[in-house]
Amino acid sequence: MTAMQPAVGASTSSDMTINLGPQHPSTHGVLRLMVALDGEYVKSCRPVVGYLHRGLERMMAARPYRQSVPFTDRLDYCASLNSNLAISQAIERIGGMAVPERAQYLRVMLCEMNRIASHLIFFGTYAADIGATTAFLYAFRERERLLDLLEAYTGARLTCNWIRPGGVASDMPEGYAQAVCAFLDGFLKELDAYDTLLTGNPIFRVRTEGVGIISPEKAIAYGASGPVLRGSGVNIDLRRTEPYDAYPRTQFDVPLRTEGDCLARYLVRVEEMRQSARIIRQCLREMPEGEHWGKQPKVFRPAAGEAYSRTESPRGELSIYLVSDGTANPVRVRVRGPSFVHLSMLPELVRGVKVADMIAILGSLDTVLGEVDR
Amino acid sequence: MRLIVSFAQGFVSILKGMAITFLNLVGRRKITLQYPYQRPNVSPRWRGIFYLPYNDEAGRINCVGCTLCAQACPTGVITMTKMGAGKHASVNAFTMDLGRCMFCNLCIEACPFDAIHMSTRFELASVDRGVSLLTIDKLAQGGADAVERTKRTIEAALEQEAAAKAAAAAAKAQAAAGAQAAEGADA
Amino acid sequence: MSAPAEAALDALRKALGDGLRSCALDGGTLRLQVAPDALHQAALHLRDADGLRFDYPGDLFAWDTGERFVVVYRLWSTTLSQTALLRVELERDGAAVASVTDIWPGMNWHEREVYDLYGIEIVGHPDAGDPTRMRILLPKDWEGFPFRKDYVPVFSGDPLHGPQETN
Amino acid sequence: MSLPPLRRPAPTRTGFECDPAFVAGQFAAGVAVLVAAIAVASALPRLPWGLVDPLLVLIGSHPVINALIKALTVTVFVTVHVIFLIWLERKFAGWMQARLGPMHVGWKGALQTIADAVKLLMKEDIIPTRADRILFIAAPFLTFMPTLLTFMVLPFSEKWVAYDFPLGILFVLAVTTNISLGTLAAGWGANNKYSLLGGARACAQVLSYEIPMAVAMLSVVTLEGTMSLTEIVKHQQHGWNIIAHAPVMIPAFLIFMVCGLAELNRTPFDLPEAESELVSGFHTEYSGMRFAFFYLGEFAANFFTAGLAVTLFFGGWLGPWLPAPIWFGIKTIAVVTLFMWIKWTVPRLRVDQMMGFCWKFLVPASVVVFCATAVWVMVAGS
Repeated sequence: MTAMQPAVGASTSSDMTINLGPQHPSTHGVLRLMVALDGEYVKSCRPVVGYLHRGLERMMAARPYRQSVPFTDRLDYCASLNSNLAISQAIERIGGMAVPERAQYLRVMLCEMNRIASHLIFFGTYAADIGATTAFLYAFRERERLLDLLEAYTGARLTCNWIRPGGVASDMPEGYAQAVCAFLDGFLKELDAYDTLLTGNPIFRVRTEGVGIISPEKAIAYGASGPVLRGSGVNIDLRRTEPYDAYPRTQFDVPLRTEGDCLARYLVRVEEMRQSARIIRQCLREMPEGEHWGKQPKVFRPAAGEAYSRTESPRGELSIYLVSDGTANPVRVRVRGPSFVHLSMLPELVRGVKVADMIAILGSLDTVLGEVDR
Repeated sequence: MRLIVSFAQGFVSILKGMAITFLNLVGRRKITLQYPYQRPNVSPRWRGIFYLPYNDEAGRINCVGCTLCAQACPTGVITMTKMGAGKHASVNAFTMDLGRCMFCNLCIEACPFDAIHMSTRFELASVDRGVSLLTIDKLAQGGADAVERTKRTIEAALEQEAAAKAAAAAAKAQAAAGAQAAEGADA
Repeated sequence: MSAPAEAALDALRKALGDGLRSCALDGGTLRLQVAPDALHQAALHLRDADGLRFDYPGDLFAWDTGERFVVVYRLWSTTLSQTALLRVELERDGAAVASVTDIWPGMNWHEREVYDLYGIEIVGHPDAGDPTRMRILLPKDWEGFPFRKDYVPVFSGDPLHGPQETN
Repeated sequence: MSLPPLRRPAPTRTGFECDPAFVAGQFAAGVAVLVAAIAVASALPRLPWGLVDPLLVLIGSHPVINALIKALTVTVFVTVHVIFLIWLERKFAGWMQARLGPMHVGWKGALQTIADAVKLLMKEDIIPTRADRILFIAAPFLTFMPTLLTFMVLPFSEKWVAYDFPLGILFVLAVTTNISLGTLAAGWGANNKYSLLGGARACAQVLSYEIPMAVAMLSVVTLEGTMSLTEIVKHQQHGWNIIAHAPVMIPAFLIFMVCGLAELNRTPFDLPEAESELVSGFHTEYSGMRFAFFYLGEFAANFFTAGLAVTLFFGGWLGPWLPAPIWFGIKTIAVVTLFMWIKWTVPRLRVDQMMGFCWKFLVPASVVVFCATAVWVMVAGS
């Protein structure tokens, strides 16, 4: 009789291993999850990444410093300007460049615009993950307007490559401030409508409340960052704790939730969009006249040494570590993407939950595979 | 009681959501762009396909073949061969392999002669890899004709320069000969 | 640097002895270099000692100087708001380093990546000893470690399949 | 041996250019079809129909032929109206999402569904190698047939009903339960894990929601004292159920609607085909015409459930001025639109929440409504 009893945790005949991905509607890119299911319950999950591995770190290390900026566009393609900022800061630190004040404000404005665009993607795809298709399209409608604005400034919609070591590639076009303000007015109104449509929806609430809880201790031990960390009640925002560029001169609240569940992470992101709008307005108002581009050495050969920058990308801590040996090319460019870390938490988070919850948890981590695989 | 209240709240919030979708159904302007028939107005800063602007006054494309753009390119898209020399220099081959291009704008910023631009043309997809290899005939504003005219302008300028140089040399030689003669006379 | 932090560092110096190669505060960043065998002990001390509490695993990566591998652990203290860079230098032959996954679970995938790209063995990692499970970014049957300086890509002959045949 | 050239010459046209001549031709063809249709329609009354009529009466009186004609009519009706419903759904979803929906084929994309049907017909018919062939092939028909059968008792007007079954509601309940058989067969037969999960979910869902739905329908039966659908409509001459007996019928209608959504696998109960989890649920492996049959069944069931709601609560074909079947059509399409409206607004439930909602809330609620109806009948009757 005992021989028939399966050991606890061992696979039984009712187990089923399914592959979610690499082609699957909910994996947001080429991610593969090998999931062992017991009926509707997840017994274990092993993410398989690397389908998008391009060796970007090595490619950047094989080129002069300033040429590595366009590669960072391809890291987190939903928020390319934030990646541009991270590498630019690292290069500025290793080469000792100064950034003019106006450029700092322009950078912050661009990054926050991109943060809104990125969070809108999260909003839309998360709604689609939970099953609400209409909210998805509404979010993309607003994002489209925002991308038009980015296009008017930088000439590209996704891979902007406009924040460079030493400043910003160009100043704003004429009448840009008014256009951005007009967008923000409409956007905040739309955001309230989305709140009514999705946040207030009881079905959305029961699907996300109490699902995928990350305790603050676990979030820290795993190195979670950004909205995932702040959704767990840890008040760490690098724009505050290690301020850079014009952030020390802007006022904004850091949204914080203590529940640590999917809903908390969602609400943090939605509130961050409002705060980003606030920061953009302040930037436009307080931006001083001046240069958008600092003084730059013609040949860039930083002294041997190391430098790193930590920035708050929409997904969390995006940091770049540069190692120089005094030549024109870096020895090592290390990109620490928040999505990579968040995805590594997934197996622990989804153990024992239902398939549908697994999708909700994966969506709430908001990973971008371009950054995971690099 | 609590159950009924929360149920009623949930019911009302679903109705609110339905009101929003209904308002979008009847009231909002639709945002679809029927693409092949309607085309978006992209911003003038759009980073689309490249071209080498043709300077009508000078009768040539601006490029002098200094390879600054090729050096600035992170992916080695640009190759060129120089034509002419000194002040009268241009390129007779300028090839961009768009299959590797990131449209990062670095080449345009690197150019001190305003010789390479990006246009607002954005439909770059094709079923043929060969199409992404842009030769100078496709890149120059005005096509092969512009390239031909540039070549003629440069050649003419070079000839002129050579002639001027020859004339100067001849004059110099003459002057030298004259001086020699004078010297000889002196002697 | 606060007094408890100084005390904790002194304790670390005492505990590791020769194992602690260098320890300096540089512009608000604590830079430490330890011997490979002292790594795990140092990491545990950095996390648990009062006054330090580097509880946040920032990053873990390596690079190849040509002569040896350098592995850097970038740690952060949520209480001190301070960064520590813990550095280990490894000889190229049989490079191995102790796993810190048991200290910071967030280092798990970073360690897999270090193995994947540099071939540095991670002793004590949950997936250690099984290359197919340690590989993370590259296909599980990939040969060689592409971020090493002496790595020579083998061209499979088919441009659609990249340097190596994969599945 | 010479190698083929590596690069083909660049095409002279992209193929994306809008050719005015082509568009004009399309337009002209559309106008021609329209003109021809008008001509045929105007010629129809002038044809010698009198000759055909006795023949029709003769063959129509034969029971087998009569049944065949009715069956054919129902099938043709279902197929045709599904084409319309799919277009409506796509347009409705599009407009709701600030899009335009299908626009290219026909006027505002009106012929899009036909184009899709033609495309599906011409697609390769794929049967997975390790599928259970018999179940796999039978499943689409197993889901479609019960829906088709239910149309037999649906009264479009007093006369327009294929079979005026005195136990209509019982028949409907008996037949619709069989739909889950088809979805389960599809889920099992395809030998795909997503399909299996989807099929299991579908079966559990449909069987569970049958119960509150049946109880909600039974409260109407209690009210009217008959199970015949035509009789139920006739009893509403002096006021629709939902208005005349509002205190009990509005809750019954809400329960019916929720269960209807679940039976139809529509959001928030679209778990069997939950796209973000199970790709496409029980019909993941289906393609071509077999897939079309699932769609056909789904939209036919959509129309039927709406029609049943209209019959039970909104006075069926009753209405002033317009002919009865038109009234029935208008009301039914309105309810179908309501289904679509809900579908495109709300997210999806989780499987345990879906089951919990049914057993912990809907079943007790429907029983309460049923008892309340009995009391109401006693009070109103006295």
